[in-house]
Amino acid sequence: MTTEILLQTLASGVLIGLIYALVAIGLTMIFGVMDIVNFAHGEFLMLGMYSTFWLFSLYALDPMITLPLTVIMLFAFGMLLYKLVIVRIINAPMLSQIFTTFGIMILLRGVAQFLWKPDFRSIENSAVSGSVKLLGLQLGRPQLVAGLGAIVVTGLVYFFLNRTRLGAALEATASDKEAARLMGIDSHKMFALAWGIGAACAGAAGGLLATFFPIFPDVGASFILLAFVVVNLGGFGSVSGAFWAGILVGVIEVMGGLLLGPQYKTAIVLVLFLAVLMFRPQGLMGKKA
Amino acid sequence: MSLLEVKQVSKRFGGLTANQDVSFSVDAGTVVGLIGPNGAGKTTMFNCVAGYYVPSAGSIQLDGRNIGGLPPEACARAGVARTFQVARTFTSMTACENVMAAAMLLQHNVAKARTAAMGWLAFANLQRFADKPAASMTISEQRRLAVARALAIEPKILLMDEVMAGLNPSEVREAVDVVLKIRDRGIACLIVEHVLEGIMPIADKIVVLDRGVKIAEGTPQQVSNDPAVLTAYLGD
Amino acid sequence: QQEVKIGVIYPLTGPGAAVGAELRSALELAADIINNGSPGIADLPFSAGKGLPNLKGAKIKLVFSDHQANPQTGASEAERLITQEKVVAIVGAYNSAVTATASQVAERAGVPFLNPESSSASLTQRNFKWFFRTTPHDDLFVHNAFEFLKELEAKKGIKPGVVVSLNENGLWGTETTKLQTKLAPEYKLNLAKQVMYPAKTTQLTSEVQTLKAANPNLVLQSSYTADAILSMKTYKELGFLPDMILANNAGFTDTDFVKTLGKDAEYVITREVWALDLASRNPLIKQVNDLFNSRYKINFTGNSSRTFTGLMVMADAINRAGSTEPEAIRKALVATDMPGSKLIMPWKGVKFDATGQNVLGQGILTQIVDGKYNTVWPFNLAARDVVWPMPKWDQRK
Amino acid sequence: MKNILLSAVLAAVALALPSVVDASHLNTVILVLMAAQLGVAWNMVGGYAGQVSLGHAAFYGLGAYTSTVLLINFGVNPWLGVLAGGLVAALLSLAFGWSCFRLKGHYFAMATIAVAELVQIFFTEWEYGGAAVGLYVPMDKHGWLWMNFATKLPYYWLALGLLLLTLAANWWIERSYLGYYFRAIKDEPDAARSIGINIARYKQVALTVSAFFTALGGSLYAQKELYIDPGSVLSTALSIKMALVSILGGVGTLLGPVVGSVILTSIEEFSRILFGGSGRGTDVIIYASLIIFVAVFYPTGILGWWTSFKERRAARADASRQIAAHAATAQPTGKEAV
Amino acid sequence: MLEITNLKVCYDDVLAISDVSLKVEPGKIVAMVGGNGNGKSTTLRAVAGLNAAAAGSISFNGQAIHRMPAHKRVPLGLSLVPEGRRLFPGLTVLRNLELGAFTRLDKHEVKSGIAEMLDLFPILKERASQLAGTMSGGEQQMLAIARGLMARPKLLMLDEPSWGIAPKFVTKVLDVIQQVNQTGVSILLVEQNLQKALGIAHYGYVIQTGRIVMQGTGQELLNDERVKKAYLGL
Ligand SMILES: Nc1ncnc2c1ncn2[C@@H]1O[C@H](COP(=O)(O)OP(=O)(O)OP(=O)(O)O)[C@@H](O)[C@H]1O
Ligand SMILES: Nc1ncnc2c1ncn2[C@@H]1O[C@H](COP(=O)(O)OP(=O)(O)OP(=O)(O)O)[C@@H](O)[C@H]1O
Ligand SMILES: CC(C)C[C@H](N)C(=O)O
Ligand SMILES: [Mg+2]
Ligand SMILES: [Mg+2]
Repeated sequence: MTTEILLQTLASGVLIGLIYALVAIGLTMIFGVMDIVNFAHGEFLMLGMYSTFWLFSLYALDPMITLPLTVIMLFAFGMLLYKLVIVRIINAPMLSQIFTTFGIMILLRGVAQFLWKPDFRSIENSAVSGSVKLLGLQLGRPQLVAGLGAIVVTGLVYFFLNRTRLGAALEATASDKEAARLMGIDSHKMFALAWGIGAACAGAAGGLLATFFPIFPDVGASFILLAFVVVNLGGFGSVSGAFWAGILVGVIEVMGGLLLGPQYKTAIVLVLFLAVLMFRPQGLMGKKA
Repeated sequence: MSLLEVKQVSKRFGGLTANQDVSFSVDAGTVVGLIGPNGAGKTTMFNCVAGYYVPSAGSIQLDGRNIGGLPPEACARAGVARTFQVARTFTSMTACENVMAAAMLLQHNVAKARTAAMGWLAFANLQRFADKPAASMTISEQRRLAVARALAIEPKILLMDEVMAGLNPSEVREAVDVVLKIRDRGIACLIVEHVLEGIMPIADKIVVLDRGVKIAEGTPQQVSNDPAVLTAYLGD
Repeated sequence: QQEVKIGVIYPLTGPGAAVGAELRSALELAADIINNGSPGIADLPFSAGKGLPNLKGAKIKLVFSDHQANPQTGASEAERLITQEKVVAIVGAYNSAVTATASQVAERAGVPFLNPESSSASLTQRNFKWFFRTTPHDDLFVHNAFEFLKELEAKKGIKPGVVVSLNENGLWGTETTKLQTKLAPEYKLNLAKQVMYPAKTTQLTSEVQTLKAANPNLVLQSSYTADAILSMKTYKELGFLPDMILANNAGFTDTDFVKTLGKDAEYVITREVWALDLASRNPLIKQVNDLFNSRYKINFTGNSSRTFTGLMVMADAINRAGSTEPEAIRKALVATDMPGSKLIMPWKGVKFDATGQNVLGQGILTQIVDGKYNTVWPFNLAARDVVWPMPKWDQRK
Repeated sequence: MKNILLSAVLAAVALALPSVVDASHLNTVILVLMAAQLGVAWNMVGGYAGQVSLGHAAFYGLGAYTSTVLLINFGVNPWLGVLAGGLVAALLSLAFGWSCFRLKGHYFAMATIAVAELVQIFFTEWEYGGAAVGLYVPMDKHGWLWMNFATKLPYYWLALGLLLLTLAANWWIERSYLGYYFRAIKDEPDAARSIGINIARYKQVALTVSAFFTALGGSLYAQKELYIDPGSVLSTALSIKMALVSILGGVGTLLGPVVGSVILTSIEEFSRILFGGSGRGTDVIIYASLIIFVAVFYPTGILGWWTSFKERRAARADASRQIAAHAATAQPTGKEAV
Repeated sequence: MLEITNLKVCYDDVLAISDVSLKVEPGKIVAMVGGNGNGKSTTLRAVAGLNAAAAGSISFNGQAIHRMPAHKRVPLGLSLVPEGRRLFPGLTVLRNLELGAFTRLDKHEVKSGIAEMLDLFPILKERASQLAGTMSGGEQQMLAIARGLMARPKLLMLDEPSWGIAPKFVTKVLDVIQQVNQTGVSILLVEQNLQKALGIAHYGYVIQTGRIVMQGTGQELLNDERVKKAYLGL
């Protein structure tokens, strides 16, 4: 095995890891603020992909142009979902919360199939197709752009949470919604915001992913397990944790697949994940319970 | 030898030392108060004795047996019972079942546990709630239930953290009576408390902590006249 | 007028739904032809549109059911179709795992089960009395592929060189891998590396790097749709291109494969059981496909054409039985001897052996050129010559 | 009295059922019973002890695989195989508990998914167990001795018997000290430790018993459907279904999973039967909408809702009585300025 | 300034307070006392908007507020230091204080407000960057009061501020309350330390099983025989 292949694989691992990170950030965000695990997160991703696809195929708008649009649409969708459904389960037991989002997951898949048929779609020849040589490595341009996008979005979310007033309010709501209301913070607005941002992150990931991944109603299923692992590994609710864990998982998956055999790549990630939790039950960067 | 011997116990959280070389003892069947300003390390000490923290240094012995560093359930089996600041009731159970769960430490037989539990409910004057869901009891009733539950493991010593906070003076008096009744059954009590009216009149001994260090120990009389205690805690 | 109910069990929702939709269309077309005829396609059985003549023109009625790619659901649906819908026979179920459980219910109930498109070899190794399969299975397909390579060398002097395989790690990919391992030495192939991967994967980087490291001339590949598309994109991204990709149907023959990848799908060779360009030898193929296309705006695929054929064979057997008695239908199926000229498949015909396997079936190989599947093997059926090696990524127009 | 009457009615229905429904409906009933049994088994650890496992398919699959591998490769009688499956699953539950029980809440739930996923990967690769190709249970040996039948009726009795056995075990646990310990651990783990409950040990007990019974369900599946592969007996969807059944009916109640199974299985079967053939995913949409509806509006499940409905009615009456009493005795009374 | 009339509040279906009427005049300290579980906290929570009023009305500076959501009452000048502190345990002391000023529009003055608080409670200064959740009970109580003051309220409601506080600090806390009051902030105080609370209160109410049963100036109530007997155990 040559160094070149190792480096090349490492680079690919980092790039796919960034996408995992982006999907996971939305998930961890919703969890952090509301303590709800969103099983439908992969479907948000799917919606982001379809939105990009339809804008591309109906209006010939390039995915790079429509990315902000997709992000806004998913943001609105997340808020709407909160207002229609999630708002009713804020105080429900964890189990019924899990099953509400689980139901939403199945529902969105069904609706996607109903509206758009189960066909596999994809976007060809977008502005970012092709690949580039960088430092002697061959990297897919869509992947590269997606990776950069993931870094930018993560940075924005991180900045928002840690440097803005609204971010502080979001964190306050996350830790005690009643106390937050006593500070004059509208907790429903904050929750809706969390769902909005969470969905928007998934939407961004979907928009970026659509340039190089097939689009179909069940596509979320491929990503959700890894997203869960990433969120868990990073620590539920930790945005920076999800970011680093995403990259870690991407790299481990790809390198592990290369060195130990691709059929075991998921197993390697899962074993690593369980091993980390043995020593840090709260995840790599999670706060102690 | 004393029932509970705390020797040179220290507990550090990262750089912060919450307890520093604290030693004291509790004799069987006595009431000992643990007081001190906020952040003095009382709750920390309490948690070390009850097994919720592992002391960074020092030893804790109950009846000559080392219990320092044992997990909470092992401490409970050794004879240390405790209450929590928030009542931590088993909300899916009735009052009686709450106490039965504790009584089962001594025998797994459900019928026998029920008999024992009814006894402790009567002791805490809660018989009428026996078959009511514990969640429906008021906060102060739940606190009393927690005492009954703690006693049901028939401990040698009962640890209570601020059980009298938020009680008005006449309620404090009732609580004091309960403590005395417990002591009269031969169970020692170690009480962390800021409500001095609740602890001073009944304590056989008071231990005062300040910034993690023991600054005084003695009868309530001695302690309340100790100048160090006055400046650090009681105020003038 | 009498109605003959046939149960059809397919993945109409869930992971297999995309294929399920195509199969459903093929079944509807077949039923419509049987019941209402197909003027102008005289050679097709039932083209007169009089229903089943031996049953006084009884029409067939399809009872659709959805197994969601879940074996237990497949079994329940079979049970329901038999006892409640009182179907006289069952056709299904695409996914081999579901075919396994659903046919088991039919076997116990004594109802004929015809399987047009599941490829797991094990299905006909169960000594079932009521199970019939019209399609060739993986064993034959792997033989076909290796036979092709052998002939290629013999006739055109093209040596396969270093061979690697990339197969999904489910039932199908695993069986295929095993067969390839077993047969490669017999065909004196240098099978340097066998890579398996989970079909639901999000990336194939490590797989492709592993292949690349072996520096192969030929990749044997078995993938479903999403992963087939993903693999092609990854090949291109990482600049990997062997001289030949010899794929194993499924994802590579899905309508969406060419639609999605466009020129990046070019020159892939895939095993098939059907191709439009075979029409020159068998006019039925084009005629029926035109009918299909005018109705559903898609062409047949290997899957939908096989399903179409399956229902035709079943209808033929019921007709010959002249009865809806299960045993009579079973006997008719056993006695089936349909000539290739009555099929839309490039097969010699349909005739079942003792295990219920059609022995006259055959696979072909097609190569994608100009967005179409062109038959390249068997050489006597070939519509084009094999393009070898594949042009490099950057040398395509 | 009411209970005896109810039991008598249920027993009569159970006995009469096979003679009034056809094989397909009987099959649906069997599915209901099997799902109920899994729900009851899951409920022991997920409901009573409050440890939300989303990885129970691992035990189910282990049960199915153990009995089948033993039967195929060693000709071991399925009755023994079923038992062996239960024991193997119980063994696995030790590793499962060891790796997951130090985690809490969502961390625990996610880790259980990971463990089950690993088990699935293992069976996908395990040559001896048929790998991804799966295993066929031979049909040649029939009858009660080989737990293999051409008709549905015996499976009905098997499923019913297994459900009753599991219910009985659950009933016994609920009433013994274990039931008290499980609920204490679920309600307030710290308080449970303070009264001497070794929560790690009792969580493990709950899991092991639950794993054992789940595995029995898995073996029954293998004997009924006669074909198993990793996708059908080890999938996460299956784990989720076990939990879902309990939640719909009411977690931590004896009969909740049974109620849940009746509801869920009916929704599942009927929405698919009525709309599945259309191929547009309508059945899935209906199924999902109903899950969301129940989860949102009956968060404690149907049984939970029913009991709390009755309790609240009683409490309301109680409270008004108390307030009236208070008002009468309160001293000093009336608003008066001093 | 605050006027509650015939207020009734339920938790689910259970009645918690049945009939509470009280008034807080501008610039005054008003104490509410009563035994455990009699509805003191519920009353304060209803004023803050955490519990809905089932009947009756609450008006603040002449404006009816009982239908307004909690977060909209804060900018009007209502601030509650809740029972059990309810800090944001995962955030630092400083961030907790900043959040206290969430609705304030005079952003630049918030900084000096924080400095003021740190002077008022020196213990908080020492621990400005510690996570609130790891502080001792008493330290947390100080922070809760300081956070409540950060909103610059016109009416500050305190629910058992001396809960868990060392005797020396109880006096200090009550001093702070009086100081705050002297700056013109009205106070509604719920406290079990009857003598001290009624000692500093201008006016007081006694609540029992969800209704106001007595009222008067702090001294009047302290001297009342029934109060002495029922609550002071004298
Ligand atoms: N888990 C922890 N991590 C870091 N510091 C801690 C932790 N627990 C307690 N401390 C610190 O240790 C010191 C002692 O705390 P402790 O809770 O024992 O005080 P206390 O005497 O019980 O005070 P109070 O009377 O206010 O309850 C405090 O300064 C507190 O901030
Ligand atoms: N969250 C709740 N759910 C149901 N009932 C409640 C809740 N909180 C309080 N109650 C009930 O409302 C009544 C009044 O409670 P409240 O907390 O207002 O009393 P309090 O006077 O503040 O008592 P304390 O001195 O214990 O703080 C009590 O009977 C209590 O049991
Ligand atoms: C088209 C195929 C390769 C899939 C096959 N029908 C199976 O699942 O067995
Ligand atoms: Mg403390
Ligand atoms: Mg209160």
